[in-house]
Amino acid sequence: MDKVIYLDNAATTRMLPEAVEGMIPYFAEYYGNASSIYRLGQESRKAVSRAREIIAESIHADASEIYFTGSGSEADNWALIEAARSYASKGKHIITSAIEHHAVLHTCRHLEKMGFEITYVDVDEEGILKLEDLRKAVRPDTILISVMFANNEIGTLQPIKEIAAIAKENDILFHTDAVQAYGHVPVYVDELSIDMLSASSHKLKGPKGVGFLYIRKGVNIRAFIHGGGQERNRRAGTENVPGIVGFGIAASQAAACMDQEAGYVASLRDYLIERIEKEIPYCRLNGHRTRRLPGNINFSFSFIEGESLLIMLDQKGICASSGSACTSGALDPSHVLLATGLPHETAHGSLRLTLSGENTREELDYVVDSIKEIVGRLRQMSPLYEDFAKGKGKAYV
Amino acid sequence: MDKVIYLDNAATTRMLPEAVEGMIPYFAEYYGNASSIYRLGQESRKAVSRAREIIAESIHADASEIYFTGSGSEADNWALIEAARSYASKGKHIITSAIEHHAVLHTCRHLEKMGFEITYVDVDEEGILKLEDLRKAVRPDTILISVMFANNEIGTLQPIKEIAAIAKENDILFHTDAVQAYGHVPVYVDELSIDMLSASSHKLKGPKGVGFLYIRKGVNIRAFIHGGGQERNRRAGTENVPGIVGFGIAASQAAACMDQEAGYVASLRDYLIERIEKEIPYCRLNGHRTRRLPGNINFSFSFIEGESLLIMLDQKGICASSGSACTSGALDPSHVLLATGLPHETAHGSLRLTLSGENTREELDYVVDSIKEIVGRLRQMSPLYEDFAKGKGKAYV
Amino acid sequence: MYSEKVMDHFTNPRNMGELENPSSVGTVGNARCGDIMRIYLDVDENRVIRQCTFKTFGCGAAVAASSMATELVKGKTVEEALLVTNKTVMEALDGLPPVKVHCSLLAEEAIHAALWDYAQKNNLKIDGLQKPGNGIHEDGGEEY
Amino acid sequence: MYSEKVMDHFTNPRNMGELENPSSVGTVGNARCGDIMRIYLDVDENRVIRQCTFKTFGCGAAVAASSMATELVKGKTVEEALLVTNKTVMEALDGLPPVKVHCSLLAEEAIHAALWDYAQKNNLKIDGLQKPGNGIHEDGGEEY
Ligand SMILES: Cc1ncc(COP(=O)(O)O)c(C=O)c1O
Ligand SMILES: Cc1ncc(COP(=O)(O)O)c(C=O)c1O
Repeated sequence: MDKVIYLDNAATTRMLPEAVEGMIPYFAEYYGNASSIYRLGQESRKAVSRAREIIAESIHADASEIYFTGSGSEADNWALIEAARSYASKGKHIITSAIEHHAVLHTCRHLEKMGFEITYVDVDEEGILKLEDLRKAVRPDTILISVMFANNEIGTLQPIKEIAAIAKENDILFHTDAVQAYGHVPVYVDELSIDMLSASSHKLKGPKGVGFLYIRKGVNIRAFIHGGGQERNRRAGTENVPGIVGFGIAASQAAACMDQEAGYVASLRDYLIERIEKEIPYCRLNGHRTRRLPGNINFSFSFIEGESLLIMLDQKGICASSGSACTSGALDPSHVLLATGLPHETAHGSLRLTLSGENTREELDYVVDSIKEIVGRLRQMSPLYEDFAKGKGKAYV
Repeated sequence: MDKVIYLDNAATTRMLPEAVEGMIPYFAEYYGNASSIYRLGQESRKAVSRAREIIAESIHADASEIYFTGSGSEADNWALIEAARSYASKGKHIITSAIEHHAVLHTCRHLEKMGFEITYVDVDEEGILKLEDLRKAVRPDTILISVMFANNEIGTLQPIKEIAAIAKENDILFHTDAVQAYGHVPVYVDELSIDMLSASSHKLKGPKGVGFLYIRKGVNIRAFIHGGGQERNRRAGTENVPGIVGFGIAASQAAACMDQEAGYVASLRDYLIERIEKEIPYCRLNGHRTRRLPGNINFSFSFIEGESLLIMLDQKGICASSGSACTSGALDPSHVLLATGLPHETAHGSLRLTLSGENTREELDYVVDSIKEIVGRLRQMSPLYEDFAKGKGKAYV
Repeated sequence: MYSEKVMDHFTNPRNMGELENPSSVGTVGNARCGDIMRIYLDVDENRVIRQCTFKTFGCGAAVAASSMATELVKGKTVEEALLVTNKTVMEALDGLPPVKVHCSLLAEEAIHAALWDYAQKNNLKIDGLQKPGNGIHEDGGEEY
Repeated sequence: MYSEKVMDHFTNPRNMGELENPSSVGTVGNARCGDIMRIYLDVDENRVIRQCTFKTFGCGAAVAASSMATELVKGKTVEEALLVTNKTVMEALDGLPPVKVHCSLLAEEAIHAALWDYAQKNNLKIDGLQKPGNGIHEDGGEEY
């Protein structure tokens, strides 16, 4: 692989070398099953406990409230499906936002088929949940509110404290999908009154295939994956010891460097936003200008389509995405951008750049120059731009 | 860690060094999201495809029928829960065996709570499913038969072909939990008419935290974990690329060496069984003598309790287990041994030794000597043995 | 994901641009769906397509399909051009991923739309040519 | 999983074995549940426990709890021995895992059963001593 400029850290991250190093002994040396009785298994068990404690501390929770899963998606599915099942006797109404990740949205569709009713609360133009609408959506039979901590496409940070307060006032369970936020911005379950929280290791330089669900003590949800007694009977399956160890190391590093890293990354972000806005006409910054993840940049460019832009960037060694990772290549325009009021035509032409502390200003200069050139080229190719130039169309943004 | 003699390969295995090596580049070099558009992501996608093809070939399936999961347990839960949901309109009756792994049994209990009716077909003294009982259990509203390929505790291989034939005759879906069998004995979905099959990587020297569900083309079950479009829309979550790569390498090696390895391991097994039976009184071999996994040995020793035996073996550097990994340490005696007719008191004193090709005859000699000594010591400590010696109790086995 | 041919036509599109005085123009697709193709034809008095160019808003496959389609119809008579189908385009591109097949259909329709425009302007009836639709195609997408 | 004290008492159990002519014997638990403890007492005329031994069928914690219990009651009067509770045993072992707490209860009961047998045989009434039950304890197990 030639050298690449990796700007898709919201899709997944390059693993922290220390996390890789830390995992390796658990593959073929301390490979024991963490549930077994002999000392080899105890090594695994201890390693899992250590990781659990690191992670618990990082969100101000107790270790007994952390349940490891096989992914962020599993954590989201678990939280929603089992909360619905456990609290169904109280009611069958759930509230979420219109801009959730598919791991939440598609699970909601599934719950709809199972007889639950879901209200999808709108966001404003900058992607922030309309708190007034949320308040109005609450009903006596509402059992769960699930709103993401930070959006994966546009990086908008939600007013979690206010949302949690509304849930609490009404005695409703509150879940947040913190897959994009955890490890990047402070996420404290007690200070924010969060009842359940999902996270995924590979978004913070840990290994793929491991996540966790935080479940506050007293929240009565059952297992989603049934079987052995692992994870205190709440999540069956032989513990993925190396994965959990790697996650722990990545989480510990993320917590230790958060302030410094977030500051640096946000300064790169703002530099990039400034240059793009100054140098490329007919573009729009999606999401909130300041209440956004430090590493997230999302622009729409009128008259061009996202995939073409991505391929051309790739040809210049730049890894970027359009919307979320799993929808790039798909045909639908981003539901998130549509929810912020962008017309379909512009939603097709969005570019997400998500930074890490490994990026440099020099890289970003090259990136802006490349985007400028490519956007120009694609507009030359675009019948929409031709119409616009002839006064027959509009720019939308 | 001092050198250990590892005889708990049914709980988990030491990873194949080639599989570890093969995974490493995917942590921090080819770390791209497999669903992304740029070339870095394509490397991941290609690696996942290769693993999928290897695995498909190893069970005589098509690559499009393999769905990677986060564990064997997830695959079992998926198969059962979603088959139940998808076929509920046809009926609500499911048949399984009394000796399934908890990943199946506890999922069945969960389905019972959801309104499904489960018949647990009995096994004979050697742990083989009673085919006549199975036939009788079939009803017009039976939608699924799930019987494990090989038992995790006693290693008994089930008459899968006959079971599948009964399912087929009656137009019932057939799932098999092949977590213990896959990679150790031939498992061919077409020859055996299997509709769905679960497997787990770490049971065959692959990494923990990855498994797969085979779903025959045309079997109409939906996603269990909802979200992104990964795994052809059937299993959401960012692909665990390194885990899948490691699984592929382990699977390929297992397929290539199966005959040779199984022959060697079975010869060790039979040697160990012979010595124990000859040298330790009041013991019983659990499971079928020949229709069993090449590496499985399971004995009950009257008058003693399993955990004590395991700890003493551990003190001699021998890793073994009593029943399944996730129940060692738990208080219940094995449901599998009870199902084969063992009384509770003897079910508590069982020892499972599960071999790999890395074990040697010299190791096993040391193991038998150790077991002999420890069983003797524990019997000296046992009030049950005292009573028996005084003619007041019985040996049960 | 894309064949080398697709990548080549995407990276170095043939016949891209507007024609000065086209004999006809056809535009299909719509921006809501993320694909718009516009084909310009320059047809001589013997009904031979002397030049054919395109402009496309769309994904890599859409651009490549447009480029390939212009290559395929150039030099053909309008009747021959009508025989250039989405399959012809797909094959010439060494295939397209399943989710991108609709791009080749769009290319076929863009050609037809331009031919229709030519027929209209010249009061011709071309056997087998129909009025173009809106160019929106639903596609299977999910595989199971 | 187990403390060093537990491992020590399991590996080198104190006072293990049968007494030749015991003053009394108590057996509790049952094999179905996986634990049986038998305590032998040798009590002198001043009601002082001169010797106390055990035999146990059970897990590591059960063996260690039995061993520790015999150590704790040795040298005590029967009245004092009655004050040795499962908590005393647990503490002396530096704790037990939650799922193993029942083993210390069983040890307490085994002592009580042997004391009861002694009282019966000698026609004594010991204040606070009750007829032993069947020694079966359900235990919480699952943590949530
Ligand atoms: C027969 C059987 N099924 C299912 C499982 C569950 O597999 P995993 O622990 O990988 O989830 C196991 C092993 O634990 C097993 O032996
Ligand atoms: C907000 C959000 N939620 C959930 C997920 C799912 O996480 P994973 O892919 O680890 O299952 C992602 C990322 O893909 C995400 O960005």
